[in-house]
Amino acid sequence: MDLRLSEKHSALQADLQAFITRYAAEAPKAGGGRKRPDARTLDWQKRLVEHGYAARTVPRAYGGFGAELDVVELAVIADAFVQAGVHPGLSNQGISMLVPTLLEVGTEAQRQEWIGPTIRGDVIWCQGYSEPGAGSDLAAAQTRAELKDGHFIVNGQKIWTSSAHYADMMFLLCRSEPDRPKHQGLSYLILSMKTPGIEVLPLRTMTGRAEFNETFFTDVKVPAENIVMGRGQGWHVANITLKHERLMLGDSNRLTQRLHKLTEMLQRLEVGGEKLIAIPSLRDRLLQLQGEVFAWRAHGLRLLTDQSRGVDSGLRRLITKYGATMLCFRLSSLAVDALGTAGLPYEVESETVEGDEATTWHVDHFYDIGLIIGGGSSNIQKNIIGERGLDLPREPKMIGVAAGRN
Amino acid sequence: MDLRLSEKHSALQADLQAFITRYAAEAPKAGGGRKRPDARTLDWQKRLVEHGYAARTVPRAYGGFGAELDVVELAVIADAFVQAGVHPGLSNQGISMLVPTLLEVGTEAQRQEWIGPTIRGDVIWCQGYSEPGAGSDLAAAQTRAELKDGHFIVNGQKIWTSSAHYADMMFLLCRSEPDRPKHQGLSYLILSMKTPGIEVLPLRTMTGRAEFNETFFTDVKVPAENIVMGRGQGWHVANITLKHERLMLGDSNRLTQRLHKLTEMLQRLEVGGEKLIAIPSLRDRLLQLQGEVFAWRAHGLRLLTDQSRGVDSGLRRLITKYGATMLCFRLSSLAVDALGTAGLPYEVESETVEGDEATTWHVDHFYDIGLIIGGGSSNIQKNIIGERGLDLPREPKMIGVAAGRN
Amino acid sequence: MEFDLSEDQRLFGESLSGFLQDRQPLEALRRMAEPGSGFDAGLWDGLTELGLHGLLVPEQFGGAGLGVLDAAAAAEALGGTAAVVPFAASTVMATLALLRLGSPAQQAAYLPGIAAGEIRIGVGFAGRTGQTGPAEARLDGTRLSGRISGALDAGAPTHLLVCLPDGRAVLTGAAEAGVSVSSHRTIDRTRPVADLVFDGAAAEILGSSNRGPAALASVLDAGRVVLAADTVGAAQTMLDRAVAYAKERAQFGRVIGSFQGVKHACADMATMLEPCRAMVWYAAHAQDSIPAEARLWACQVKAHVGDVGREVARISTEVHGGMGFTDLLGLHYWFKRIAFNRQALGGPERCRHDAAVEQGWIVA
Amino acid sequence: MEFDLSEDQRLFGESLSGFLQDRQPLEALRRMAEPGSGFDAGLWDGLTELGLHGLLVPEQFGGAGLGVLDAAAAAEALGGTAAVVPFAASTVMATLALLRLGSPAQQAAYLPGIAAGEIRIGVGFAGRTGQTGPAEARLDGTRLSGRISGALDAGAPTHLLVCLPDGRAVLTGAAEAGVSVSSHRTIDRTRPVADLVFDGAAAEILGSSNRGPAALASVLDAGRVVLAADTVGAAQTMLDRAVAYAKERAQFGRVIGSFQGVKHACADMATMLEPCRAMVWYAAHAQDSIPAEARLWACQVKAHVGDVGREVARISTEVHGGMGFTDLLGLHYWFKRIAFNRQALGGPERCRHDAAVEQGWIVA
Repeated sequence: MDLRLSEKHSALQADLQAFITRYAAEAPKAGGGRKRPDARTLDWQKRLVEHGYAARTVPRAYGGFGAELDVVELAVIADAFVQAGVHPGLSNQGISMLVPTLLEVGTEAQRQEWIGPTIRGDVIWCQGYSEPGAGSDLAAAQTRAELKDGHFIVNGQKIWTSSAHYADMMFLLCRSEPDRPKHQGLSYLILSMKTPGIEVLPLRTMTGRAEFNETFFTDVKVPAENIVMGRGQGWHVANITLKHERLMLGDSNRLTQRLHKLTEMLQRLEVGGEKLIAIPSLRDRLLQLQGEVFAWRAHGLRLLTDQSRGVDSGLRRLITKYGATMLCFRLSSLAVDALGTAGLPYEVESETVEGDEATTWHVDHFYDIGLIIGGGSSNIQKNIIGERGLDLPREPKMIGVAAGRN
Repeated sequence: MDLRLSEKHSALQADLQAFITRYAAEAPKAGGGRKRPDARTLDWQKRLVEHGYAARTVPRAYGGFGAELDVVELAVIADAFVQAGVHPGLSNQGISMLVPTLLEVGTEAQRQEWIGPTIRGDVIWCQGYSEPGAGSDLAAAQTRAELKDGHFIVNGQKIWTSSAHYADMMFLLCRSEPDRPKHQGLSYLILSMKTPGIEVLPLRTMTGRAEFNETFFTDVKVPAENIVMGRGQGWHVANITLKHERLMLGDSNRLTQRLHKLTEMLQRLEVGGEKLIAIPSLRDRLLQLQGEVFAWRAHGLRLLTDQSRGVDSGLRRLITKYGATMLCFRLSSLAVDALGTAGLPYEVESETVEGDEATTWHVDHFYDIGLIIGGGSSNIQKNIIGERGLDLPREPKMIGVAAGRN
Repeated sequence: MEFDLSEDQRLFGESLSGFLQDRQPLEALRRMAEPGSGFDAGLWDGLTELGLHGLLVPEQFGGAGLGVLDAAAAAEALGGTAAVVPFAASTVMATLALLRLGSPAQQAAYLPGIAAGEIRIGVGFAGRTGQTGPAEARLDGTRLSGRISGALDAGAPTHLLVCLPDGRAVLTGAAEAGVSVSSHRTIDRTRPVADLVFDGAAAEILGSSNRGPAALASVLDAGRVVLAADTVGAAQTMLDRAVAYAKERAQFGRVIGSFQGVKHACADMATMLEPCRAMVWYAAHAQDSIPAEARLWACQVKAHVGDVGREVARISTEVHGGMGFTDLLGLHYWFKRIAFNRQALGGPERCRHDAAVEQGWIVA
Repeated sequence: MEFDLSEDQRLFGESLSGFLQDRQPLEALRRMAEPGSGFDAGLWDGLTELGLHGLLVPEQFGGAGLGVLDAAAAAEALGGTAAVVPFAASTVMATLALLRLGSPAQQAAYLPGIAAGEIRIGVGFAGRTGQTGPAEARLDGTRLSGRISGALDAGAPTHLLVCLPDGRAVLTGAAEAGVSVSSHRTIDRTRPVADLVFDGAAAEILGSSNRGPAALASVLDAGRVVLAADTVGAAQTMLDRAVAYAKERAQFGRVIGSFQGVKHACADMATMLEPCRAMVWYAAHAQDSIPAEARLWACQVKAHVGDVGREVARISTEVHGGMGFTDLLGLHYWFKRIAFNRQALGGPERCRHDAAVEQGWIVA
C-alpha cells in the first residue's frame, strides 16, 4: 500500500503544473455541452496531443504521443486538469471508442486515415448501434447492409446517435448477412455522414434537451472497404468498442466531484434561517452517501492499480457501471430534495446554455436515469455481473425461440 | 367510507366485553410458544367455540358455531382479545389450514371424523409439504406413496413439519403417480403420526430454537380411504390449503403491534442520558417505518372490506405476504439497532421460555428472515404478483426440461 | 365498516379520468403544458362543468359540499392524467381556508365564484411548510408586504391567499396595486410555482379574529393529502404503463415482462404503491371525520407516498429503457408530476419532522 | 501508486484463512462457539504460533511490528471463517492503547505477553462509543469504580482495559480484588460481551500524563476499522456461499442461479460488497499513514460496511431459502457475526454522528 506517486509520476505532475501555468490562458472554457469544437478548442487539443496530455498512448505513426500505457500517468494528467479547472481536451466517442477499436482491429489504411484527424478533433464521429427494436439486445440490430457492386447499401434506423447532427463520420453496426445466426450476421462499417440518404432528426429526452438524435438511412452507399474486420464480425468489433464505453461511464471521480458539490450546497443554503446541513434528516442522508462515495473512491484506486499492472479487474470492473450510476442518482436525488420548492423552477433551452444551480441539478437528476439505462441497463448489468463476474449460469435456451437468434 | 361498526357488530363487541370480563380469569396465559395445549387451554378453547369466538363459521354439524361468514365479525373478535390481552384460542395448522380444506373438498366422513376434534384442540395436525429438494418448487415433492392392498405405502422425507413432535395427525403431499406429469402425480393424504415407520427429528433454526422438525417415512401404511379428493389431485388440494396459509402470514395487525412495541421502547430507553427517540437518525427511521405501517394498516382495512363483500382482492391480496414480511424485518432491524451493544446478549433455551426484551427482539429479527422465506420466498411472491396480479407472462418453457415436469 | 370510496366518489373519479383522457391525449398535454402556466382555459371550463372546482364548496354557494376524501379521489384522477389544471391549492386549500377561517360574508363573496370557475386562488405560505427560498410576509393593518416563493396554482390566478406564520390568512386580488406575481415554469410543466411580491398591497384578513394556527394548519394538512393522492394517481399510471410496455416489448426473443428482472421490478412497484392508495383514503377520511388522527396521517401520507412515488417513477422509467428517457412516450410528464408533488408543501423530511412534533417526539 | 495489500499481507491473510478453515470446520465451529466465551485454548495457541496476537507488537517485544492495515487483512480472514478468537479489542485496541498511551515500562511489561499469547485484554468504554447500557467509571487515585457493559473480548481475559471519557485509559487484572467480569453469550456465539463491575479495584493509568482524548479516540478508530474488516470477510463468505448454492440447487427443473431473481440478488451483493473491501483498506491505511483522514474514514467505514453487511447477510440467507434459516448449514454464524460487528463500538447511527462531528457539521 503506497499512495505516493513515483518519481516519474511526480515529475509528470510537475511538468503538468508548468504546462498549465504557461498555457492555461489559451484553453477554451471547460464544459459547455456537446457541440462541434471551435477553433480555440482545436488549437488547444493539438497542443495537448503535442505534449502528450491527450492521445498519450496513440502511436506516433498515427499522430499520437506514442507513450507506453501507464494508467497512473493518465490519472495524474486527468487529475491535474480537474484540479486546475482547465479544459482537459476533447472527449468524444471517436477518441474514446473508435480509436482504440481501430488500434485493436483496424487495417493499417484505416488507422492511417482516421486516427490522426480524430484525436486532433478535426473529424467527429457518432455511434450507430442502438435501434428502436434493439436496445438491451443490441445484437438484434436490423439495419440492413446489402453488398452490391462494391458498395454496401444501407437501409434502416439508428437511435441514440448523440452527435450525429454535427458529426463527420459514423461507426455503424448493421446486418449484412441476414441468413446467418443473429450474432454472426452483423458487420461494422464506417461511413461519412455526408453520404446521400442519411437523415438526422433530434431526439428530445426528459431533460428537455435534444441530447440525442435518430438517424435514418435510405439506400446509403458505403464503399465495401469501409468495413472493420470482415463480414459477419461486427458483433466482435462492437464489443471491443463497448468495452471502452462501459469503462467511461463508471468513473469514480465523477462521484467524488458530485459529493463535494452537494456537500458545499448543503453547507451554504438555508431554510428558515437554518443551514440545510443542520437538518438531521438531510445531514444523515448526506453522511450515508459520503460513505458510499468513499467506498467507490477507494475501489477506483484499486481498479487503477489493477490497470497499472495490466491485471483484468474482472468482477471489480463489472460492478462499476451499475453501482456508480445508481449512486449518482441517489446523490442528485438528495440535491433536488434539499433544494425543495425553490428548486422546482426549470428552464432548459439548449445543450450549450448552462442553467442556474437548481436547473443544473435537475438536469443531472434526469440525466442520471438515462445513465442508469444507457450503455446496458441495470438488468443487463446485473446479468453481466452474475454471469461473467460470479460465473452463474445463463438463462436456459427457450422453447419456441430459434437457437440461432439468441 | 364508514369506519364505524354496524349495530350488529357493536352488539357483538359488547357481548365480547361481557364475555371477557366474566371469563378472562379462566383463560390460559397468552403466547408461550408452540407446545401441545394443556387442559386449561383446551377448556378455554371449548368455551370459545361454544360462544362462537372460535370456529365461528364451522357448521354446527361438525362441532362449530355455524355462523355465516362475516369477516368484520372475525375482526371484531380478534381485536377484542388482542386489546384485552386475553388468549384468543388456538391457532394451529389443523384449524387454519386443514379444516377449511376439508370443508371445501373433504368427504362427509372426513369432515365428521376430523373437524370437531381439531377445532376443539383434541387433535393436533402438522403439515407434510416441503422436502429438502422441494421448497419453492413444492410440486417437485418426491415422497412416494405406493398403493398396495388397500394401503398407501409411504417412503420419503418431509421438512418444516413444525409441530410434528407432538402432533396426532399429518396432512401429507406425496407422489402417488410417478409416471404422470409433475403436477398431476401428487396425492393428499391424512395419517396418524403414531403409524409405525415415522421418525421425527428436531430441526434447529438460526433463532437457536428447534421450531421445526424433519419427518422421515419408512414403509408407513396409510389406509387408502385417507386420501382427500382423488389420486393425482393432491396439487389442487394443497393449493387450497396454501391459500389459507398465505393469508395468515400477511397480517397487518401484527405490523401495528410491532410498531407500537418499537415506539414504546424508543421512548423508554436511554443512551448517555438521552432517550433513543431523541436521536435524530433513529427517530427518522421510526417515522419512515410508521408511514409504511400506516399504509399497510389502511390497506388491511381495504382487504377486510373486500372480504366482507365477498370480493376477491386479487393483486391487493397477493402483495401482502411479500410487503408485510419485508416491513417486519425492517421493524425488527431498527429494534436491534436501537438496543445496540446492550442488546447483544442472547439466551434462547427453548420455545416455551420467554426471553428478555433484547432476546425477544432478536428472535423476532431472525424469525422474520424465516417468514420472508417460508410460505413462498420473496422471489416466488414476486412471480405470483407479476403473473397473477399484473398478468405478466410466465417464463417461457426451457429446452432440455421435460415439459411435463414443469 | 366500509373502507372504500363510495359509488359516487368512484364514479366521479372515473368520469374525471375519462374526460381528461379524452381531452388531454399526449399531443394535447404537450401543447397545454408547454406554456407552463398550469392553466388551459378550455380544459378549465370543461372541468367547471363537471363540477371540479366547486367540489368542496357548500351547496348553498353553488358547490357540491363534499369533503377531502372526494377531493382526494379527484386528485388521483388528475395525477393519473397529469392534468393541466390548478387544484390542490386553488380548489381545495383556498376553499377550506374560506370555510374554516373566513367570515360568512367572505364565504358568500368568494365561494360561489370558486364553484363557478371564475375565481382561481394561488396559495403561498410564509414559513410553516419548510420551503426553501424566501417566505416572509407582514401585515400592517390591512396592508400586506413581503416576498413569498413557491406559491402554488398561481400561474393564472385571480386572487392570492397568503398564509401567515401566526395562523392568520389574508386574501388579495392578483391584479391589485402592490401585488406582483412572477410565475415560473417548473420541472413539471403541468404546474408552475410563483414568486409573490407584496408592497403594501390591500389585503383582507380571513375572519374577524385570529382563529389560531390550528385552523390554518388543517388547510395545509388537506393540501398535503391531496398532493399525495395526485402522486398515487400519477404513480399508478407509471406502473400501468410499465406493465403494458413489458407485455409488448420483446428483446432476446422474449417479451421482456417474462424476465424476472422486469417482472420483479413491476411486482416491487405494485407492492409499494397499492397500500398507498388505502393510506391516502384513510388520511383524507381523517381530515373529514377523525380530527385526532388528521394531522399525523397528513404528514405521514405526504412523506411516505412521496418516497414511494420517486421509486415507482424511477423503476417505471427503467422498465421502459431508453424510450422512457426520451420525450417520445411523454412518460416523463408523470415522473416530474411526482417529483413536483414530493417537494410542494414540504418534502418527506419536513413532513416527518412535523409528524414528530405532532407526536411530541420533538419540540417544534 | 500501489493501492493493494502487499504480498506479505495477502499471504498472511491466506495462511490465516487456511489454518482456520482447517482447524475450524463447521462441526468444530459449533463446538467452540457453544460455550459462547469467544475463546478456545487450542485455537488460541495455534494462532499464537502463526503470530496473530503479536501482529502490532513491536519487534523488540516479540511481535511483528505491523500496522492497522495488516490487522485489517487478518480481521477479514477471521470474519471470513467466523473465528472463535479475541482479536479486535484484545489484540488490536489493547496493543495500540499501550503503544500510544502507555509508558515505556508499561509497554515492556505487557506487550511481550500479548505477543506470546499469555495476556488477553478485554476492553470496555465508559461513554464515547454510544453504547446502550451502563457505561460509567471513575478513578480515585489508582482505584477504579463503576460499571461498564458491552466490554469486548472479555470472555476469558487476563486483564481489562477501561477507556475513560476524559481520554485516559487504565489497566487492571481481571482477577484483581474488586473486579468482577460477567461474560454473556451473545447472538454471535463466537464473541461474547461482558459486564464489568469495579469496586475500588487497583488500576494502573496508561502513561504518566493524560495524553488527551485524541490518542484514545485513535484506538477506538482502529477498533472500528478492524470490525468493519471482519464484516467484509464474513459478508464475502456469505456471498460466496450464496453463489455456490445458487449453482448447485435446482428448482423448477433449473439451477436457481439461472433465474434472474437469484442472479440479480447475487449481483446486488457483489456490487455492494466489493467496494467495501477497498474502503476498509483505505481506512486502515489512513490509521497507519494519513492522520488527517483517519477518523472520518474510520467512522464512515464502520457505518457503511455495517449497512452493507446487514443487506448481504439477509440476501444470502434468502438465496439459501429454508436451508439458510436452519442451523443445518451453519450460515447463521456469519449472519450473526455481521450483526455483532454492526453494533459493537457504535452502530452506523453513532458512527455517522461521529463523522458529522469530525467534519464540523454538528457540535459534539
